[in-house]
Amino acid sequence: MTFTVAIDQFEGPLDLMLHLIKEQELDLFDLDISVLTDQYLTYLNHMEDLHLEVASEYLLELATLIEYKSKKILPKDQSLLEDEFEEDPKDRLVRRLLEYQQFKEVSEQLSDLYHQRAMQMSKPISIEVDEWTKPKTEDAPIDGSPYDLVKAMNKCLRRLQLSKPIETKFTAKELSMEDRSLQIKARLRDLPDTFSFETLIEDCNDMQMVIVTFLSILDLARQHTLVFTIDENETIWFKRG
Amino acid sequence: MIENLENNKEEVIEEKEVMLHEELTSEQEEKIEEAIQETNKVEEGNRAGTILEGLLFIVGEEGITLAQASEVLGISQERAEEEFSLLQAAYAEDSRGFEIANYGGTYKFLSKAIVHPYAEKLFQTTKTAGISQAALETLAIIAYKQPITRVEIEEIRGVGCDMMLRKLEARNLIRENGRSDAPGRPILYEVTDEFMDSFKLYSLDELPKLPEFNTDENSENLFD
Amino acid sequence: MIENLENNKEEVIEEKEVMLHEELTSEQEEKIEEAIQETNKVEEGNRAGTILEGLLFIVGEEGITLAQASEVLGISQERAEEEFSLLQAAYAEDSRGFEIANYGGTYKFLSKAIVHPYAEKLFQTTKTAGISQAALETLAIIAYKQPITRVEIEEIRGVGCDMMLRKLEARNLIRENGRSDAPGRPILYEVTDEFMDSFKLYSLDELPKLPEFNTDENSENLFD
Repeated sequence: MTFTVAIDQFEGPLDLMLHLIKEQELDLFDLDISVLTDQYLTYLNHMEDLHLEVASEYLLELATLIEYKSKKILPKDQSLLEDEFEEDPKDRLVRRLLEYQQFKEVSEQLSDLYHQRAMQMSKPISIEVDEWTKPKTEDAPIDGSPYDLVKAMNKCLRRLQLSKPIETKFTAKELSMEDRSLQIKARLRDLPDTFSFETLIEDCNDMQMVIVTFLSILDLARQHTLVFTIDENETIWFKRG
Repeated sequence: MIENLENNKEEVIEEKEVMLHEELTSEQEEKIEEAIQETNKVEEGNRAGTILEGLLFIVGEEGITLAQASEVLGISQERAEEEFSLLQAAYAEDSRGFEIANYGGTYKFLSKAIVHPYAEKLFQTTKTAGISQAALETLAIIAYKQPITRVEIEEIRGVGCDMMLRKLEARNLIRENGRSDAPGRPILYEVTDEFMDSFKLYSLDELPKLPEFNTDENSENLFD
Repeated sequence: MIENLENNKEEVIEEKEVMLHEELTSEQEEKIEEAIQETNKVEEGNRAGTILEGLLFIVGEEGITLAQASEVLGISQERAEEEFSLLQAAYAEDSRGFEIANYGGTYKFLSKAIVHPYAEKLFQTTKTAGISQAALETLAIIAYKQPITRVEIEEIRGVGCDMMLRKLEARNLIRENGRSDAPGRPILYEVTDEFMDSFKLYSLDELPKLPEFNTDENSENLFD
């Protein structure tokens, strides 16, 4: 069989086992550990063949699985004896899988909440607060956390970002259709008798300006300042009207 | 106390006038004056609401608790809560660009989701910092099981999580809180107010319910 | 530009229909659609006012300029100015705890004077980490960017920090470590073990990642 999910897509051995159980349609409440162990081992071998690193945690759980599998084929009286002293390893594994599955599921819901919250922003505490706060004496030990540093750094970065003009072409975006029409009219003098749309948009540095140019041309065509034809290659050609 | 005064203000004034005739000691008079002034302090033109609104703006992401608000304004916590509710309702309007959230008992202004794409453009930031599945699982385990030790978390996740715990601590999503009585007295972890804020929780009771697993035969479809 | 589009929208639509008969390429059609949609974008239900209000809050005391507002929202500066005026009038009401100031085309929320005595009371009772905001910012920049020169720190903070660096050095939170190859061979600063201890860091790798800021080519590596 082929394994389509790479090991780095799993959060750990339990995650991998849950995946295999689902894929093999095993019954978690009547778990066939032998099948699971074989699948698990085959998967790990496959990953090693692909030269993907298999973390020690996966091998540790493999050891547990194999230990259980080997115990199962031991004489019954001995296994009975051991069962009196410790939880049945199979029950324990199933309990762990169930518990892990629970947290995996709620973490999906938490993820939704996290992303909703991430869409909402706040502002840093106002700077005037510095005047009102009475900091402890200069020599007092600092009881800080890395988080204080992140917040301070973010504050600097926000400020820095806002102090810089937005790096886009204001001139281009501010350009109105009227202004663009005037520009085009001015350029008409220097253009050959027939010219393409591409020639007209040579001086555009973003899509917005292309659109303004296009709309201006529509306007100029309506006023018969320009006439246009479209050739078989769908190139738009213009002539003075 | 102020609330009672509020209700009894007129009564007090009447009382005072009556009592004046009965020759009050100057000490008694002073007390009554004080009480009346106290009552007026934040009442005029609903100054309490105005001041809370201003404070909410100043504190920004730090937020303000009911206890702080009541302390600073000299009003009861119930009264402060009412004022916050009124403000909250006003900002909840669709036309407003930010609103008042109360996660983990701290009130704070937060911009509405509709503003986010424009803020991204303004700050020229790429998408907000995400959170990994591993971090979410670890946080979930701590939130539901706290206080909990590292070994207990690792037992549930099946993987080591020493580095993850440090990262979450650095992000102020979890904190150490004492030590367990278990051998070696390992550190106990719990989630922080910042966690509550990051996951829009007012209290841990609001955490989504853990799915229950019935160990009977009709739970086969668990993994579908 | 969008405003002009708005005015000419109907005309454009008419034009478009005329031209459809003259066989427009689908690409051309798309462009027109886009332009029309752009025009509608922030118009519905006065979203522009709502978004500006939200942005004003997020930028806090740094403020936002007319140019930034018009750029981010894709509206004309005149339109942005109108929206700001409307907001300004609404916040000028006595009952509001903060107002909108406009200094030289930069709009910002400012708390009203009535709030200040209460804010003072709030922050006098609040415990601080034993360090001023200015010191914290300088330390954060050094921790994230070390080794770093004074000039580089000042570029990020936007203010001089000569005195601050000396104070931090005296408190043993930062130290000099060699010199940069830049002209003048300025001193390079880095944080100390004492700093790590004060902020409960095992290593600087544990500092949480900052949200990514897209920066222009001059400062490309600044926020890595």
